[in-house]
Amino acid sequence: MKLASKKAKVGFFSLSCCEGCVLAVLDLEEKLLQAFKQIEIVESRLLMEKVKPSALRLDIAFVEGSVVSKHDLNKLQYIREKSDFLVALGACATIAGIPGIRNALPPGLKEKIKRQAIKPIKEKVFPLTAFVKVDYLLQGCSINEQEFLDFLNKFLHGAKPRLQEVPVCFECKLRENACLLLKGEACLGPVTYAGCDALCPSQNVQCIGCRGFTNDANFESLDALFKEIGLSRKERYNLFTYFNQLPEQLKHLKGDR
Amino acid sequence: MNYVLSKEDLAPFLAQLSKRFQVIVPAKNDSGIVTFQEFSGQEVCLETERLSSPKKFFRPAKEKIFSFAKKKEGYEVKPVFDKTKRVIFGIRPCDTHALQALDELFIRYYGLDQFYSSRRKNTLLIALQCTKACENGFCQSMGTSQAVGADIVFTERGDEFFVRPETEAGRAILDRKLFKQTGDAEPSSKISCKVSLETHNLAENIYRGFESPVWKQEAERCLSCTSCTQVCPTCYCYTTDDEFEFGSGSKSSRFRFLDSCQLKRFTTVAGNHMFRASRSSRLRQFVLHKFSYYQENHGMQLCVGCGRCISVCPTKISLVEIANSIQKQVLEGAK
Amino acid sequence: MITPEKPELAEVLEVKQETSDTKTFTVRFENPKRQKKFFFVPGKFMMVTIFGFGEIPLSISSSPYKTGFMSFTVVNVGNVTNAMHSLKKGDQLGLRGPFGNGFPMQRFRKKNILFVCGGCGIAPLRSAIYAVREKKEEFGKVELMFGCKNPQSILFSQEMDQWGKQGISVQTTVDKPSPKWAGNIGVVTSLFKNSVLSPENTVALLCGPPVMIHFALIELRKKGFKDRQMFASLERMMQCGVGYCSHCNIGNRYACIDGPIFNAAELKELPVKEE
Amino acid sequence: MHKTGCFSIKEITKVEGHANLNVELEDGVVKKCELEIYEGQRFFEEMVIGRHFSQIPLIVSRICGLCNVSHLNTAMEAVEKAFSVPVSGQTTILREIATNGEFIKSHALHLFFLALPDYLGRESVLDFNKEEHKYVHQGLDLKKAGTDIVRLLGGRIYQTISIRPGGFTLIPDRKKIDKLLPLLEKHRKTAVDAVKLFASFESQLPFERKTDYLGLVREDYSLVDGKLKFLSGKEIEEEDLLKHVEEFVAPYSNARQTRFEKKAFRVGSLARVNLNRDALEPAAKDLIKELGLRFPNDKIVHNNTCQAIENLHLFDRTIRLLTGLKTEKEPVKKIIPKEATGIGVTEAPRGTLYHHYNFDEKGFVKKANIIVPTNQNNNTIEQDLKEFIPTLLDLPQEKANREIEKLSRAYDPCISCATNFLKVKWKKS
Ligand SMILES: Cc1cc2nc3c(=O)[nH]c(=O)nc-3n(C[C@H](O)[C@H](O)[C@H](O)COP(=O)(O)OP(=O)(O)OC[C@H]3O[C@@H](n4cnc5c(N)ncnc54)[C@H](O)[C@@H]3O)c2cc1C
Ligand code: SF4
Ligand code: SF4
Ligand code: SF4
Repeated sequence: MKLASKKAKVGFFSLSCCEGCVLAVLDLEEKLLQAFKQIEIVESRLLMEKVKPSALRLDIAFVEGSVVSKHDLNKLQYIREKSDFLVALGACATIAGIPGIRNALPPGLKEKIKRQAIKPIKEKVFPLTAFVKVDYLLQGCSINEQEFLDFLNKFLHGAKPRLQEVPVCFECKLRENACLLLKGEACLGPVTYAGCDALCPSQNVQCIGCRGFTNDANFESLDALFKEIGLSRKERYNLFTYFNQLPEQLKHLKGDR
Repeated sequence: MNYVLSKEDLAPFLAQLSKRFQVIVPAKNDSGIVTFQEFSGQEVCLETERLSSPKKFFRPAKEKIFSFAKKKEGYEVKPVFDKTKRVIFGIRPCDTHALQALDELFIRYYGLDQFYSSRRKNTLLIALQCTKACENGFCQSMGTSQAVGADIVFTERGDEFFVRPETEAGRAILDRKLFKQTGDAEPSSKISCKVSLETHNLAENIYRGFESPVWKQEAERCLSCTSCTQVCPTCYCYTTDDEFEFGSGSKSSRFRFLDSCQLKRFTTVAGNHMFRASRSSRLRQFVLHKFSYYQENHGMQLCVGCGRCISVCPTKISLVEIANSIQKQVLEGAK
Repeated sequence: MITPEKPELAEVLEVKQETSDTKTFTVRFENPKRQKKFFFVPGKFMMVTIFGFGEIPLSISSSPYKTGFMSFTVVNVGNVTNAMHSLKKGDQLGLRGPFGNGFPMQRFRKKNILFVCGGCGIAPLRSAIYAVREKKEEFGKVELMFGCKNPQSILFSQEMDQWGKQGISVQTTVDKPSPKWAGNIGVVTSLFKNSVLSPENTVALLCGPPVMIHFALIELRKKGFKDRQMFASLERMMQCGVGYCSHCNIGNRYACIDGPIFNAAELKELPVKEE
Repeated sequence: MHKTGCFSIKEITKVEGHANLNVELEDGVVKKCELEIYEGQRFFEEMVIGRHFSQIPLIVSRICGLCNVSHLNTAMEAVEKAFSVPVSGQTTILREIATNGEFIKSHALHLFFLALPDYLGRESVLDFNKEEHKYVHQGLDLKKAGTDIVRLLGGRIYQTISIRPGGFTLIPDRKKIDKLLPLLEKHRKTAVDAVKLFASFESQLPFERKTDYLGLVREDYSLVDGKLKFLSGKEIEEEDLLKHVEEFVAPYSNARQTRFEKKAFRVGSLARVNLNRDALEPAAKDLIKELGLRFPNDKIVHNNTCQAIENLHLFDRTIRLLTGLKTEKEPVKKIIPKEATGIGVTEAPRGTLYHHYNFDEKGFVKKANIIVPTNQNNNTIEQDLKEFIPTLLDLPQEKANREIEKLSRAYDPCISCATNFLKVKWKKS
């Protein structure tokens, strides 16, 4: 994976989503211009009219959005085929995020949606990992620009970036915030991957899990804690399924809406 | 000779110091908790309750330790030392003991950790004795309720401080205009902690409880959130990683990051093999490292009884309760 | 100022592709004086820096009697090892060490030696094998039992042929055979029945994945090996090599300074299998 | 271009979202002109059902990356109105400032990165020559001013954090505001240049069509509240919008369209300036006069000019608001839910935005309805194209396509927003 001298060919793709993540990348502004010295954007519908002929193969593809239709799926598979390295960008692409709320709708509403849809859609919304091999995940809604830059920098040097598997509380403590749980407010920090610099708790707002649940989450314990704090079953269900699919361990929260 | 300083004169004293030093004081941050921060005229907080320690000035969360530059003749490896001249005001006795424990490992044990010792050497400590017990502290049990190794020791007495310089360097920064000499005896700084830990034969007893069911029971609640290790003034475990400078061809640096034994990742090696995959084993590692392993290796406790890990745990797991109940079990079992 | 964390410059003398994912790097310190003073006991490891990518522990796989260089046998598993695999002759890397206790080779004198290893675990043992071969007269009979995933991943197969000729009994086994494979199939413990060494006067040196070590110790005990006769090299996460970072903590011991070699009696005392 | 036949433009680029255009011509007359929005439908209106009111603003702000603050504001207004929670004066001002920031950012992005290449005859910003490269920096400067404002108040540029129903969870301190002000002063000049630049493109897209305009009207051109008004004179209550504006679904598109009294209307910058021209900041008004621009105006190219004008206006207004601002710590208002209905209407960068929710007694959503600007403009774009395409018959197809895209792009359509909702009222034959 040595890129060294050649410019890396980069593509940005959006499946169904708000496109905030690619916009967040654009917000790197000067730093992005600097990175442009090392990369060549060869495909981006938001930025240019025509795909560059050199885009037949990509060194790295950034894909945001989730797969909601056959069209999205075809596009994703096409991107995977022509890219050496595929990065899922943002909550929609990594954990199905907000669009994934649809998956848990009661059957009646689901039917309604199906009936309403003009173009064929999939019954459920899926993150990219459900269909293709994803080489790296940049989590968050929206992504953290600094994390993007760090990743890109590592990648351009030929390093294999590793996911840092720590919970939000880790970074929250480093920022010396007063813990919301201790104040009696619900927070998903203990079960959510960090990397955001504990952005929400640092602004006195609960973590809502936009970076996905950790592989080491103790849902039962946190749920018990929320109950103690005074959250109703429905509120707890709401919170745990804000961005994420309801974990197996919390099946008991499910109920009629 | 000892001195007194009126509380009103504290700010002028610190302001004076900040001309020559980076002065660190305890003060409330945006989210209302007391943290150690650079002095810029803000109100110094003398509350005993304190969730953050001055650890970050000795073991920062992210610390650059080397810079690597590729030159024609080859790589240039330069260590990066923090040589900031610093004064930390208001460090509590437990935290001074915490530094002693770290000194043991990083200065006296294997070799000299220059990065740590450079910070240590360039920092003057002004300790503030506790006159009121904090919520979860158990320094009395741990024998850490009196400051050690500080350059100056302050004790509150009404609206003034009783000041006892301990070192030459400490004495040298006392301003003669603000500090008045006194022949008084030092005011008592005896407190009575609400929490107490049985420490007789602690290291051995608790290790004998290695297989105790208590670990599992307690760990069921544990969120593996790492808060306990983050706030602990002696938790020093770290990870290193290299990073390239952005946009530069080959310049890179090595960083040291504070890590936590409560993470699965902490013991994961190639092949995805984890040596402490279960929550209970990780919780046990934390407690045993504090009470048992360090004692065996270094002859001192790694826990200084500050009680922060108890205060900060969202699920109210207390290492004191764990240790007490295990000791009880072990001793009863031995009968 | 010397700090225990400071990597010293070294250069790559030779790179040899062993298998599809494994290479052996022969390196030496750039500073000739440093190289001259450098000596180690088999089983010790170095902290190896690939500048910009990071630092990892690697066992020395060359002979302790060859003083002009040392070698590492490295599997490409992640970031740093991947970067290391792109090094060429003449490239620079950083070295610290040697660290760890190493095998107590003097205590093995006059004894038979049984080497048991799996996969890349052969790296530290190779160094011990060289040491034994070099001073043949000091040791008794030597057997090597080596388990691998498949025939393609067998390391040092040419060298093993040589060792065989020099009187070391070499036996290999694979989990998944190829059509052409004529040797043993199964885990490494399935070779133990072939051993001719009597347990009383033999020491066993083990290195490999945790499961392999676990079962090998059980089987060897069954054969009559005493705990003090069995030495295993443990792999643990390591960041510093000098007992600072605490990643390799096993009970109150550190794999980096008290290990990585522990005898089975010590292993029994330690919470090795914490789960 | 053939007088008779079909053509489509696949994946209109440089707009936010995915859309095709399908056209059928017969003897020089447009028989069919369909903006086919094929971006996957996202069903936010259904997804919020059963969700707690506290989550609504944050869920719906994910409708669109470009205008998340607007969606947030509108949803918050709906929630706060439903549960009768008046917010403090400081909150109102801070929200307006955040909205201004988002407008500046959104307009700058569209003007310099998506629209400008059209007017300079380039395929994309990446193809700008040395001379034109300065525009990239101008665009970035303006965008930076906008993003810095949003970041200061919201804690993040996209999907802001501290703007919550009931107030702000973190009030920016004065020091940070003082740091921001000089930056705004500095880039204000760029905003002036931008107006001049985009006003000069009039001849590039001379198309003009008389139609109606809708927007919020207030004496000082506020974007977060005001009265809903059509240029043709009709004023409507927020609650009654749906009585006057009819929503329908075109069978070929994943997005809804809207009509007012059976006619298409425009929303967005052009509509707002047409309606509020007298309420602009003095500098903006003077510049309009200096450039000889006249409003009301029906040239769609001036939607872009108006974006630039709005930016200048917003710079001045934001600087004024920030300079006088004394920030005080205040807690977020506690909201106690009840069974209620709430409606929020604000201006988003692309036009009027409308959110409507029904809550049950515990504050969980029972029903939701959201109308976004692009839905309102879609019908107008089609109407425009029906008139516009016949004027292009002399051009080769490729050039004609470009002109068509140029016109659609001038509207700054945001398709992500538009596809979040879908109500099918048509029957399959
Ligand atoms: C004493 C000792 C001797 C070793 N000798 C050899 C050897 O001779 N040849 C060889 O190929 N490998 C050896 N290893 C293993 C080698 O250190 C790891 O494969 C290497 O660190 C992986 O680094 P990476 O950056 O390439 O992988 P990463 O990208 O970091 O990740 C790959 C995997 O390796 C694990 N890992 C990462 N860093 C370390 C570390 N410092 N220690 C242990 N595991 C780690 C990770 O948890 C992960 O599961 C030895 C390890 C130890 C402790
Ligand atoms: S506020 Fe949330 S993220 Fe921070 S420590 Fe508490 S639980 Fe963890
Ligand atoms: S603070 Fe409590 S919940 Fe968190 S890791 Fe420590 S013991 Fe577990
Ligand atoms: S283990 Fe807990 S009580 Fe002991 S020093 Fe650490 S934080 Fe304080």
